Amino acid sequence: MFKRVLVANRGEIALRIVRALKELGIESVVVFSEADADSLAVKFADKAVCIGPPDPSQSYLNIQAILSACNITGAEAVHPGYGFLAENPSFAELCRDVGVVFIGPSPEHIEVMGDKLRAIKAAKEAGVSVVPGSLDEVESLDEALAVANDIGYPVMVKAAFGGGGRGMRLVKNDDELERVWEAARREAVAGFGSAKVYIEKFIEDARHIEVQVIADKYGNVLHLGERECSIQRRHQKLLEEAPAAIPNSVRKRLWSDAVKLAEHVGYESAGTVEFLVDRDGNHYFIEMNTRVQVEHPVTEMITGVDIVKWQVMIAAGERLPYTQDDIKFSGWAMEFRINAEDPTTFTPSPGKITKLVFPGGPGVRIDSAVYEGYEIPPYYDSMVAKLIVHADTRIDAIKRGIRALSETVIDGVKTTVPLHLAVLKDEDFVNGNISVEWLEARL
Amino acid sequence: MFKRVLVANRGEIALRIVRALKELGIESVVVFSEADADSLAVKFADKAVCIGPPDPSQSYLNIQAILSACNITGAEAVHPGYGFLAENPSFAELCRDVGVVFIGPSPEHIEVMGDKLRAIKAAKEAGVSVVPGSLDEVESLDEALAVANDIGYPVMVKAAFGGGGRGMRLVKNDDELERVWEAARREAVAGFGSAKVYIEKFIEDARHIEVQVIADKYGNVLHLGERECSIQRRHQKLLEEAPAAIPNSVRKRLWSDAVKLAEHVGYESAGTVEFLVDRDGNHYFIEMNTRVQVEHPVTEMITGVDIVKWQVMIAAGERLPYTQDDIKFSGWAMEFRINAEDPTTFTPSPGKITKLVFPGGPGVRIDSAVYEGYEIPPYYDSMVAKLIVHADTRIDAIKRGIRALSETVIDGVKTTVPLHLAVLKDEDFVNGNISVEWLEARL
Amino acid sequence: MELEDIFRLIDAVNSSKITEIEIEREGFRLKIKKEKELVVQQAPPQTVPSTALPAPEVPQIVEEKADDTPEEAEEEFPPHLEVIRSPIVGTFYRAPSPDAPPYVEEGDIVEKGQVLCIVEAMKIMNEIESDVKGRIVKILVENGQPVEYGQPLFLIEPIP
Amino acid sequence: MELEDIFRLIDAVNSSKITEIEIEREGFRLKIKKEKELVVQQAPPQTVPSTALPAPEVPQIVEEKADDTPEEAEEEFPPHLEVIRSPIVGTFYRAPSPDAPPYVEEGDIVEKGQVLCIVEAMKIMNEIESDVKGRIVKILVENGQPVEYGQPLFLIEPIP
Repeated sequence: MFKRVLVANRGEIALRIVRALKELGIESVVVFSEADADSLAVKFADKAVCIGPPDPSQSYLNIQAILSACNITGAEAVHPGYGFLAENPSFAELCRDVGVVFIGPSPEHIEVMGDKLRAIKAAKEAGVSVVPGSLDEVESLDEALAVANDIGYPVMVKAAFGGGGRGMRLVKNDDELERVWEAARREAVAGFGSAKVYIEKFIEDARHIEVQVIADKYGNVLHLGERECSIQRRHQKLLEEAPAAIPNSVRKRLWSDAVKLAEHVGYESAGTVEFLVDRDGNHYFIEMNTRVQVEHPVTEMITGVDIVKWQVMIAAGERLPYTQDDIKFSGWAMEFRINAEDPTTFTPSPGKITKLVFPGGPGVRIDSAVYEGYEIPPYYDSMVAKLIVHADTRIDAIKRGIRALSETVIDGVKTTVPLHLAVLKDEDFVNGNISVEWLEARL
Repeated sequence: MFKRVLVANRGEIALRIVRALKELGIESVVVFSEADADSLAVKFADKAVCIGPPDPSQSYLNIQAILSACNITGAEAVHPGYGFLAENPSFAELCRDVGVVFIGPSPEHIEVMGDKLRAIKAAKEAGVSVVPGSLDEVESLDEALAVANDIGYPVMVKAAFGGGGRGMRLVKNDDELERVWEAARREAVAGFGSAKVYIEKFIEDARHIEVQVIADKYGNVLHLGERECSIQRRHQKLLEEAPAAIPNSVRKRLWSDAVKLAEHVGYESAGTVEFLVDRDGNHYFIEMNTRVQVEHPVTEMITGVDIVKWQVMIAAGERLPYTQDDIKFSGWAMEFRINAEDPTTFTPSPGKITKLVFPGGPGVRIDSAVYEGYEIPPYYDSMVAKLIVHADTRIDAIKRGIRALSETVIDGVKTTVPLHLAVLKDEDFVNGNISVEWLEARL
Repeated sequence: MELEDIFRLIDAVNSSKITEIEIEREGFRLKIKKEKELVVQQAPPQTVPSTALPAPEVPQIVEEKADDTPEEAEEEFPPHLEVIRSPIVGTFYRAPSPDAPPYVEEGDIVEKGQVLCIVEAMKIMNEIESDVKGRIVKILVENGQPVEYGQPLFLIEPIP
Repeated sequence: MELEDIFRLIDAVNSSKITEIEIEREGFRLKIKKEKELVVQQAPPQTVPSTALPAPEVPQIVEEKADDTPEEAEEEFPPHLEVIRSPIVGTFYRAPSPDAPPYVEEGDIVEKGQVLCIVEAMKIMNEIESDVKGRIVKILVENGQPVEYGQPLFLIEPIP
């Protein structure tokens, strides 16, 4: 096992990783920008190293500074969290080159899954159901029109290196496609450094459901069940649950396809295979994330498996002690992302937290790196806390969520708490009549 | 089900009950003394009624004020929590008389178990192993000497209406017994209103292990496993765990005896059957508590059963939906009572909490009614929070406990946090070599 | 104001629990602030799933700074008035029986020890007496309303 | 208000817990603000079960009020001195190679742009130059020690 691990992230996920390291008896080193000197991850880590100014490009994305921090602190491995360098294959490769263990999959896996077209090809090869579409780069407008007419409108034009809800456009007919074609390619270059785009059928009223997989270095691949992530705003997840309220037959197809893909590519570490599920229960692979997800706690709550600890242990060469049958699912969990933003306009609301009371009691988990008096810096994402609840059934989880949200006090900044309460009290949500478009249509 | 329930308590247990009521969709009414106007239970309840000045005898023990508060708010039932009126049979009876449901067992059960001699008799009748001793009131010194010599020194002289660690004296020989005899009787009158005392053999190096039982109005009695409560100071529990690190054969005897006693007396609601367990694994009934225990969360963590909700539902006439086989035990839980007191001298340390950061992350539960800026009133007990951790195994729970305690920040008052950390790092504790005398011997 | 005075003010603020002072001259304006306190607004009653998603409204948490929220608005009675409070939890009655006239009306002069009302608790009628001789300025509770311990019932202007 | 007065005000604010002052003249207006700070002491390194129960000691949480804990003691350099900080994370070397003499010693006069030391990061030697002409008052880091971003390395007294 490692003696010392460096955490190359900030906020709640940095603290989450520090907690896992402490429980594993591993010394934690947290790197931080000048804007994060007061964060709890910095306070609670065994060691903390300032690596640069607030601007992420000079701190959390500064590969040289982070590897140098590994070097001067003697950290043997680095956990990248999510965002920042977590899915940067060059970083993973550089780590390997300088002899620091990257806690995650191999650079090759990150690279394949980072290119959506290569990911789709891998999925198809593995026998996983994918979204009907070009399945390959579309290089000209003529080709685009041909593909679109073949699969039928509406279609999505997607950047090959996009993902996570960014770099895609919905197109309803030939006229629209002609109009947006060049812009889509220009945006792909600007946003992701490559003009490669492809075309997929747009799945209407789809739900976004993903499967957590975990694999060790010895070919053992397990899934930890699925997560429902359809409650989104501007393609950003806001509320997630596990399990998803879907028929068992669909659930099992998702599980099996996720494991098939991970096995096919020889994946290792934790990863997430994302699917769209249409009204009829058909499922389509869309992408695979090669890192820990923001929403990993809901899976931890229903399985009892500590995903972050297992990322570390797998990277250290440990063997998964479970077989698939050992993974038992118990109860229902929901995660509410509490962001510092206006609940109606969604503009970020950084500032000082003047009063803070988190909920507690049975079935409530808080993952947060803020405290009363903390100044939320304006340089990074606006998430201040994840509130996770767990109960026996979905309706009990909803009731517990309402209870916990209604006793959450965060003054000084506006938050998404009222939005979550409104969602939990909505009949469609309670009945599970949701899709990725549901929330925005209701706002 | 009830529409509105009154909570006749304060602090964390009042908030615990409010949370259960909210999740059950029941309106909560919290009564409070003038010293508790700022408590979270008062803030989060649907309704709050001030019932008197800080002195408990004029507020939380003021039966007339509490029943009057039920009356003016239309509360149909009252939850007494623990302490105060929770084990007062007259209060339970008066509730019945005025048509308010007392959430707990019948006045008769409270009365039997409140008189330790009647409780021991009931246990003996039920075939439950009891501590060798007089088993009945000892009225004279001669009789006392005879009993003591019969069972052998050391012995305990106990007040029949004592309990919870109060009203008992350890006696090692005839001389000591002669010396303390009158004083013990006088103290019994002064402390518990009755000179009735009895004599029990003193069990050396005993562990205090208790079994949670729960029974509905229809004769269904279940146990929810045992709790280890040997980490005590001045007979007050400080750290509890579930399960206990004892052989399965002992565990099963405890479970079976606890259920036997509850069935024998026709118990209903939640209750706790307390045993001493000696070095050889022999167990002896000592008393039964007819209320929710401070340490109930550890049982909730390993069973997933919400004990407080079930107290309410049983009082409303619901039937337990479980059989004993449905109760599954999962993992290991520990509770740390964080008291506002000097960790070396144990003198209470009331005052203002100037900085507060509770731990979070996986497997951590906080039951507390305080917040940053809260002024701990000097009138009541000194507990400010219960920190509960849950993990797969005992050693994982210890590691998680160390992690969570070390990220707990409570400034402005002294707390027992350092003491808990010292216990968790002690070899004897880690190896389970503990007894009720262990902690005090180490201090 | 002299600079010396300002230094004295700085010292005063520094060594106290005061967190903010503002002074303005001529028209004169002074503001002194002390540490913030918790303001948690009563949670709205929990109702079960409604039919439509309301435009996310009314955060149940007060967004404003704590400072200007009087924690106990009820307490802001003019200092020269005597407040008669309920010594028990119960139901407030202005008359000894439903058909009897009220003990007192606003404007009445009452003697010290004179009965002002009844607070009924658990079928026991508790007569509440005036602490002072004076004129009833305001009756603060409606007949038949529940009252809690310490709740103000009457405002009386003492008469020597 | 004279410049001297402003400096005295700056000193006063700087050396106290005051976080904000506003002054306006003529009509006169003054505002002084203080804010609280978080104090969380670094948790002691977790060591695994020791053999004996220590008399419960050293609470790992600071019990005192937040106020008197300077959050960054290192920052308290005399204001007239120039602080040369590390622009990167790395290892501090006083000389270009192990057997070469140090670039500078305390007491040396250096020119603006003169190399003071090397900070090595990932095998790259980064020469750190002086921002000013002046005298080296103090070298704050030992040769071969790791330094973080922004860490003070040298104190220099500028010379005009």
